[in-house]
Amino acid sequence: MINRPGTAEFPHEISLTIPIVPNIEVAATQTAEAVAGFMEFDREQIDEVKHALIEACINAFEHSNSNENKVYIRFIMKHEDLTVIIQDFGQGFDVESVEKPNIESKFGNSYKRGWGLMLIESLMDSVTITSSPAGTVITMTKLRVRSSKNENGAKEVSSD
Amino acid sequence: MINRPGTAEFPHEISLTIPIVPNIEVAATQTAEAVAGFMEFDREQIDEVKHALIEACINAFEHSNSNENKVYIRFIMKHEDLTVIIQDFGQGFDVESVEKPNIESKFGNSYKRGWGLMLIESLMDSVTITSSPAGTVITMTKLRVRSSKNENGAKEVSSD
Amino acid sequence: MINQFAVTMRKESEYAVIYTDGYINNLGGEKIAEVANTLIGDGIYKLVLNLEKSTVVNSIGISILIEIIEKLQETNGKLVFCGLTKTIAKTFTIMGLTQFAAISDTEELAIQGL
Amino acid sequence: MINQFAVTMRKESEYAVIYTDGYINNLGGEKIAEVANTLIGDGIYKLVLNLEKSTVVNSIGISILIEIIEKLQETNGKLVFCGLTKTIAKTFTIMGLTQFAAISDTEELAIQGL
Ligand SMILES: Nc1ncnc2c1ncn2[C@@H]1O[C@H](COP(=O)(O)OP(=O)(O)O)[C@@H](O)[C@H]1O
Ligand SMILES: Nc1ncnc2c1ncn2[C@@H]1O[C@H](COP(=O)(O)OP(=O)(O)O)[C@@H](O)[C@H]1O
Repeated sequence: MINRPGTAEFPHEISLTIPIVPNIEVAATQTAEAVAGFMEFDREQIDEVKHALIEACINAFEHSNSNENKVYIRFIMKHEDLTVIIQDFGQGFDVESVEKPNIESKFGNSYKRGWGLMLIESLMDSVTITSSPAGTVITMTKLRVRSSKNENGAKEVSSD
Repeated sequence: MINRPGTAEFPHEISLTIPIVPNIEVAATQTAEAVAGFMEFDREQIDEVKHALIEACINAFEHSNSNENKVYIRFIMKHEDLTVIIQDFGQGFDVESVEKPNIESKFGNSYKRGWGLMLIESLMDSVTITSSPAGTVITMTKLRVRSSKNENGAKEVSSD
Repeated sequence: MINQFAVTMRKESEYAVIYTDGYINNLGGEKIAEVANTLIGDGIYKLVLNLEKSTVVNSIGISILIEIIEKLQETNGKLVFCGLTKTIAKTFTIMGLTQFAAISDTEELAIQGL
Repeated sequence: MINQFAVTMRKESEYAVIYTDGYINNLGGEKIAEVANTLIGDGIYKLVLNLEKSTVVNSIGISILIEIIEKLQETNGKLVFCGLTKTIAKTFTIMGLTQFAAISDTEELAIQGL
């Protein structure tokens, strides 16, 4: 419905604030599921947004050391894409110094972690990360690449 | 998990702001579903919260005449209950003057509407409505009445 | 997904079963009413409304269902619901709708109850 | 619901199939590792991990899966995944995990591939 011209004004924004509590990121993914479904993204696109959002949330949970214990999420729906912005007011980190993980080097190494940011970048179409001692903001966008069939208003059958 | 003593601090609050757009209330219910599921409410409790939330949202959509076109929702999770607060900064209404609907009088009457507030009150355990020309706030609470079996930590099997 | 609502129906000589799939809001209610009105126009006054695939409704949608029941009353017709979630059944009961349209557990029982 | 995760398994003489149900986060990953470690301790070095009922994972959970693969390598064992959503399969591929643990479409194919 959202993609039919003239039916509504754009962009639309939904904002969600969650406390830092184990597993609550799943509540955020449910909101993402609804938002992406509202935009008529297909199952795979929805799952990719959900997974990227989970990684951004658990990073804020684990690493931000935020005093207020909150993560701020905004979903910005446009005709062409969905942007999800995840923000914490924690300690931040040096984005440049994060090494790209490599599977070979994980074997024989007790540190198997370090995949979150790389997955976010791979699962979304564009990602920018800004971080400072005042906190971290991840802005990630998923394009709404729709086949011409769907552009014509035909309903998409997506498995659930 | 949330109901096991010592696992997390209470209360937890999730806040969600949605634009006034047809059908977006379903996104809010998805968040409600996750929150109520997180609290281990059963299927029926979850559905009741979802339906009450839908009614509060569509009232704000239809009647608030809000300039900023937004509805603010807060989910406050406590050990004993879930409170959902739905707020708009619209024109408000005179709560006292709303008549309780009656099915008999709807037949033969072209006005079949007027069920929303009554359903909210019936589906939730306690509801307060405050409204003024500055806007409307509905505060509605669902108790977490759990059977003794569940109190003991046994997993509840709820159909989906 | 969220925006999709579908109605289908199965028409027999004396009655019809209407199946919904999705959120019954104003648009969903109107789609059901369209199908019901066509059936009533065709002289079918006994309807089963199977909501098995509709787990979410709103009061605007339900008020359109009341219109359908009213139309059926004018022709001595009957509507029976089946496939309701516990919460939708509770909602219809709270509203008093069940005085005018029964709820059956299964489609077979609903048809028998027409 | 959200907080529930379950692992079950089916043990044959030469291999075992581990079934997960729910969100594979740190806790989910640890539960899988527990079962895998017990099997490895029992001399079963060929494992199928059927994730059909897990549609959501996080990278902490996956890093625990890497630990399991590492343990199996030490004993010349093998792990094959099946029942993955497209997104989970894509995630494993992006990470390069598929070089060390294959993905099969069905459980039967996974067992054949051990
Ligand atoms: N929101 C954040 N606040 C502070 N530091 C962060 C945040 N997100 C990521 N980081 C830093 O970036 C590193 C890499 O993150 P990631 O790739 O997700 O891997 P992992 O979380 O497994 O370490 C983290 O170890 C942490 O030091
Ligand atoms: N958020 C709101 N802002 C302004 N008026 C409201 C709001 N919610 C309810 N109302 C008023 O209360 C009346 C009754 O609402 P309700 O019981 O939900 O029935 P309906 O929405 O079908 O009219 C509405 O018609 C409207 O006048």
